[in-house]
Amino acid sequence: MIALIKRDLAIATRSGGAAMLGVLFFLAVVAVIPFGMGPDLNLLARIGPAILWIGALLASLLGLDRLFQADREDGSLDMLVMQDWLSLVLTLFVKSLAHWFATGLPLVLAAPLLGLLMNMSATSTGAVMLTLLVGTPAISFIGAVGAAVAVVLPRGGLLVSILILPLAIPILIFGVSAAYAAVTDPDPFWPPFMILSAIALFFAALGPVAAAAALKGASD
Amino acid sequence: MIALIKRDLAIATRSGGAAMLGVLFFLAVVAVIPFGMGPDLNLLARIGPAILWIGALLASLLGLDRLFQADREDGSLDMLVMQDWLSLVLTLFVKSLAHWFATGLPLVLAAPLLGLLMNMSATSTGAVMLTLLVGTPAISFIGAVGAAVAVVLPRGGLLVSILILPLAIPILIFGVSAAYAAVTDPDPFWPPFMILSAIALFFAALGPVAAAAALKGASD
Amino acid sequence: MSDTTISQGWFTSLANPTRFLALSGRVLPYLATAAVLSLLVGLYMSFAAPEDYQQGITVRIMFIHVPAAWLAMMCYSVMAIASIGTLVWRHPLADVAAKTALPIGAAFTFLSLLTGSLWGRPMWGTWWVWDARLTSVFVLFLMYLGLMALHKAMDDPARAARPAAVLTLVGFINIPIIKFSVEWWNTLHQPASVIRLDGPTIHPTMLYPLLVMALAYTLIFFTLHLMAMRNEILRRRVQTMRRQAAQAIGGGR
Amino acid sequence: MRGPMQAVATKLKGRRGDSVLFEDIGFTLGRGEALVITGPNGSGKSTLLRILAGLLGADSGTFSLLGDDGTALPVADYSHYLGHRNAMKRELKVSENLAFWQSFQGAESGEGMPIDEAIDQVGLTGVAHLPFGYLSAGQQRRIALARLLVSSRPLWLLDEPTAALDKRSDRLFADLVRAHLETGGLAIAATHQPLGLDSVRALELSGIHSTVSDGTWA
Amino acid sequence: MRGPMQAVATKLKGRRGDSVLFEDIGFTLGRGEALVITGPNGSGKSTLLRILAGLLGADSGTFSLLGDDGTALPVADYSHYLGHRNAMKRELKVSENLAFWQSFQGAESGEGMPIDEAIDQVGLTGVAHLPFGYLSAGQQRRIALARLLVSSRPLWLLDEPTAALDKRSDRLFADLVRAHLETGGLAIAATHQPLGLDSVRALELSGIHSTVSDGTWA
Amino acid sequence: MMSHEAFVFLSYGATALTLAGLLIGIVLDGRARRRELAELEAQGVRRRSEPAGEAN
Ligand code: HEM
Ligand SMILES: Nc1ncnc2c1ncn2[C@@H]1O[C@H](COP(=O)(O)OP(=O)(O)OP(=O)(O)O)[C@@H](O)[C@H]1O
Ligand SMILES: Nc1ncnc2c1ncn2[C@@H]1O[C@H](COP(=O)(O)OP(=O)(O)OP(=O)(O)O)[C@@H](O)[C@H]1O
Ligand SMILES: [Mg+2]
Ligand SMILES: [Mg+2]
Repeated sequence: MIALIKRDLAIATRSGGAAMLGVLFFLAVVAVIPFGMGPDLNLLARIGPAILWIGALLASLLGLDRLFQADREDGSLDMLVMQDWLSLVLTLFVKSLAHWFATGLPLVLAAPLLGLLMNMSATSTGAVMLTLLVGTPAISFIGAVGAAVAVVLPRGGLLVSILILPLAIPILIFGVSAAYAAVTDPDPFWPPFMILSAIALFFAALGPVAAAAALKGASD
Repeated sequence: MIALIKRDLAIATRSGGAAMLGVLFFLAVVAVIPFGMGPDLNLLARIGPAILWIGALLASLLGLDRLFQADREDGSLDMLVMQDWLSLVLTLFVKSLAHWFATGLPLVLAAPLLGLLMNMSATSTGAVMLTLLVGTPAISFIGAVGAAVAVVLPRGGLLVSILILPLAIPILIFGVSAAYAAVTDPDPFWPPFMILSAIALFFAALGPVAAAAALKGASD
Repeated sequence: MSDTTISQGWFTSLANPTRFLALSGRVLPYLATAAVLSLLVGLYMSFAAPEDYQQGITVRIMFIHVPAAWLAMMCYSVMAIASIGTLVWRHPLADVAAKTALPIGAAFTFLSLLTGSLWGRPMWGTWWVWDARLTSVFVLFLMYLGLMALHKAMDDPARAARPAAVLTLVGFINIPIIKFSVEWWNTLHQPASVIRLDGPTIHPTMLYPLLVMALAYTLIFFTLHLMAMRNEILRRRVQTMRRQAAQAIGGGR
Repeated sequence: MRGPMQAVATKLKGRRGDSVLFEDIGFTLGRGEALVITGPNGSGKSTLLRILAGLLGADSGTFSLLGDDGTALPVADYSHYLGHRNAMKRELKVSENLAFWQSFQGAESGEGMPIDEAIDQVGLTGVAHLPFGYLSAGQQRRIALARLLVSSRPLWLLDEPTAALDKRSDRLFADLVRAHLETGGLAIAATHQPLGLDSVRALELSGIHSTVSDGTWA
Repeated sequence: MRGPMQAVATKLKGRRGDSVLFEDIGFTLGRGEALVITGPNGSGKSTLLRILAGLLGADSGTFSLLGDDGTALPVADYSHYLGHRNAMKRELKVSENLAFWQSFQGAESGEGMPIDEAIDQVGLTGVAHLPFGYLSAGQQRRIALARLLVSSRPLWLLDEPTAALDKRSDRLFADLVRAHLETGGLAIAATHQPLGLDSVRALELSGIHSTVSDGTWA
Repeated sequence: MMSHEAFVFLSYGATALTLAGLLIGIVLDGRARRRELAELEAQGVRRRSEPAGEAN
């Protein structure tokens, strides 16, 4: 399994540039939103966490449709699907994790820089980082389901995103509200954060199983 | 060449009605935003144009890396590259156009509906439509260069994202600022819009030539 | 042993599309008649109902809005159950049921969105707000359309079945969200007054027409669904026959 | 090599869409035995192999591996499947590709060869550090064969293993299979060309796909 | 068939990376003549064909098509290249795939066959409306051969055309090539298996890629 | 500003239209399928699984 993580990461860094693309897209989002807001720094700081979260969510979609597509085209997917049920679930868990390492983690790491651009306070930035750290894996896990469903489609890209975005909404809601709660005083940080963590755990369990069910059915 | 457009569009529609997918994707992106930003209608109206543009950029990026990759994997690319220089440039122009038809155009057409959902004024929606109509082809054309470079580099697509997204960001920025200029009073609409159009024309000319050069140079 | 074989036999006999066609053909006329009758009664009752002292005549929108919203959710639940049938028992009709419910569910969801907006304009002064219930119904609409796109994308029904079923089940988490969104977040939309644990809190003069309309909508749904399922079975039959014809000539061997 | 005694298929029936490709396929393969599947294009050789590998469901019938003591062993863990495609990443080096499969598939049934030795065995000494995409068609296929060596599994399921191989490699392949059989392995291969193996069993798929069972859409 | 008289290669030298694969390759092919390239895996057959097709640059030397009047014709417009991969889209129907190539490649050199007839010729009558991805490996390859028929070009460059074909199709392929040669076409094919053609010229690539020209790293 | 009656009328009208559209679509689809089936049978293509003499 370590081998699988290593391979997927090697491919991601060697050919996809997925990490870079995600971060750049993230940057583009954050650079563009202020146009509508005008130069109102307070407002920017206020909506900063939301912007970062939306950017991260959209950026995670970028590599998602290729998660299994490449493996299918060269025949590796056969070997993965051949495994027994449990190993397959584990494999998919690991592949989602590798996807997160390649696309989600860089976003978390880039967050402080973007927080600076959005004029966010240190607490606020920290809170966003923490929520992203917990929330982006959840996106990768639930995204694996969409990728598995779309694996037999030649141009799954948009379809995967369409199928996944509605499911990712709870992650976004609690991620953003936890990030806000960290700075606005009366609201407590922990309840939404705990819910976010619960969702992440739930998706980490559900995603690989559902993806496995989809892949087992659809091989040709 | 008509045959090529027809084929590429057929492939795009076969995988789920590209136009419908584009609109659905946009709806999904727009539906996600209020969850992050909160349901404040004024705020939504203000970031509306930016959201629509980000959605368009994302939608283009999602399909772009596959523009030539699929042709390469099944061997069709050989036949395209075998042509003489001029036909190749024309072919690539047509392929970029087909990509735009399949992903860019539906977004332009869906913009009014989304404007309604985002509580945008009629002027604002119109301005966004106009800028998208000019700007999205530019993304497809410059994206083709990235896709071409990605396809020939056996192990280094990293360059591509770093190359293309920065080039796409000016499109985004001028598009968004023109859209805003149309509604906020002191700013004139035409200057940024003219720049956007100039960029689009430039990319339409440059993109296919550069992509052809990349493909001719390094087929394996 | 004998017990299981019998139930197995009964189960597979229902799975046989030919048997299903015959059976549904017999049931359909009654179902359709019942649907039309209850719709007529429901319409009469909803216009005979007194106007609300607060909302005036617009309260009549309720009689078509609320059943549409319920049906939107019920239809998805039907699909979810059918998906379990696909995944667990590999029942060949389950996939047909799930697939053909999609456009119908999408239509009801659309209606609940539309009538809601048309009600919201005079009541709240706006067509649309991004409140939790409205948005979650919007998301439901998106999921219907997304699943339709998925089916359209895979031309081979045999291969679309399982992935679509998985996705339907995963998307089911949205249904409780819709149902309870009004209680979890405070929103513009009113909380449940009919389907609640401590019994309905709505006045009988309005409750009865509502219930009859709900019944009518449900019957309409089943009528349409049954018809669509029959169509789908025929569509697959045609596809198969085409392919077989081609292979009989074409393979040559 | 520890592993199964027998591979037993009984009354296998396979279909694509609604046309039945083959019916009533049954065979028993013991240690050191090989089965070659032949038949015209489209007769269902690949389909049969994918069913054996568990990648497709059989319409009816079973395939199982039985251990020495008669217990059933999971096919997935005890067999290698080599399809039409090579299951290698163009971007990664040959050695990286093989190392991945070695550790991914190497769990249950004993040690495989070291990677360098496997590359030697397929006659490509020295390509370990090249990206897989740089190899010629036949070289790629040979590396795909090397995957079978780096982790040791008793049953080999091979779909046109010698496609794109030159004559010398054909012999080399025959040697590999022979060695595998001699250590008690089993092999099932679909092919159009003679594999150069003596004393193998043969299964001919006729390619008459006409019967359609009831209870389905047709 | 209108088209070139001759295909002339002079002193072709091909290399991959820094190793020279072949040197000093020269031949002249007239109407109705065929050349078969053989050699072990990795000897440079595919590379040579890609150079002839203009997909790779030759290190030195030239390849040209000469018309009846001695003028050079563009190779790209007068030749069909069939590589290891089939150049068909899995998701499109067979007929759509062929229709696309017919209109894309059909410009210069005369009429090709109607699509249905081409499908008949490769023995797959009736598959026109199936998605290409549904075909078996050999059927796919045969449809790829049908592409050569739907638009008529005098020079065929074939890279292992018979890979995955069953024996009956091998003969069928030989017939196709023979018919092509009889109407004045030219063919150059790389292969490991006998193609069943009589009276063809042969070019053997030795596969000793050791010579490295000076001035490079190796 | 529309009268409240207009809103009521619009919602009932839209509901009727949508449901009628759905019904018509399904009926037409069914007709087309039956026609295709009849065409195929006219061409002599028979379902091979069909037990002799069974009609449907
Ligand atoms: C587009 C806008 C709207 C949407 C998507 C929507 C959605 C829904 C849904 C899903 C239900 C079912 C809830 C349940 O069974 O628990 C419902 C019920 C209901 N809606 Fe709406 N609604 C909208 C607008 C409105 C407006 C504007 C009003 C009135 C001012 C309204 C009044 C009601 C009432 C009274 C119920 C019945 C609640 C009950 O008794 O359980 N809705 N709506
Ligand atoms: N894209 C590439 N980049 C670098 N080197 C390559 C590339 N493709 C092939 N080579 C090398 O060139 C040599 C010749 O390859 P080529 O594909 O021409 O062989 P071939 O004769 O067609 O072999 P086969 O019979 O296996 O198809 C091989 O040693 C291979 O490693
Ligand atoms: N993914 C698929 N979906 C539907 N039908 C398929 C699919 N793959 C193959 N078929 C059909 O099943 C039949 C058998 O295909 P299969 O690939 O098993 O043949 P094969 O014996 O391996 O042939 P070949 O020698 O050409 O490889 C063919 O008629 C083919 O059209
Ligand atoms: Mg095969
Ligand atoms: Mg070769």
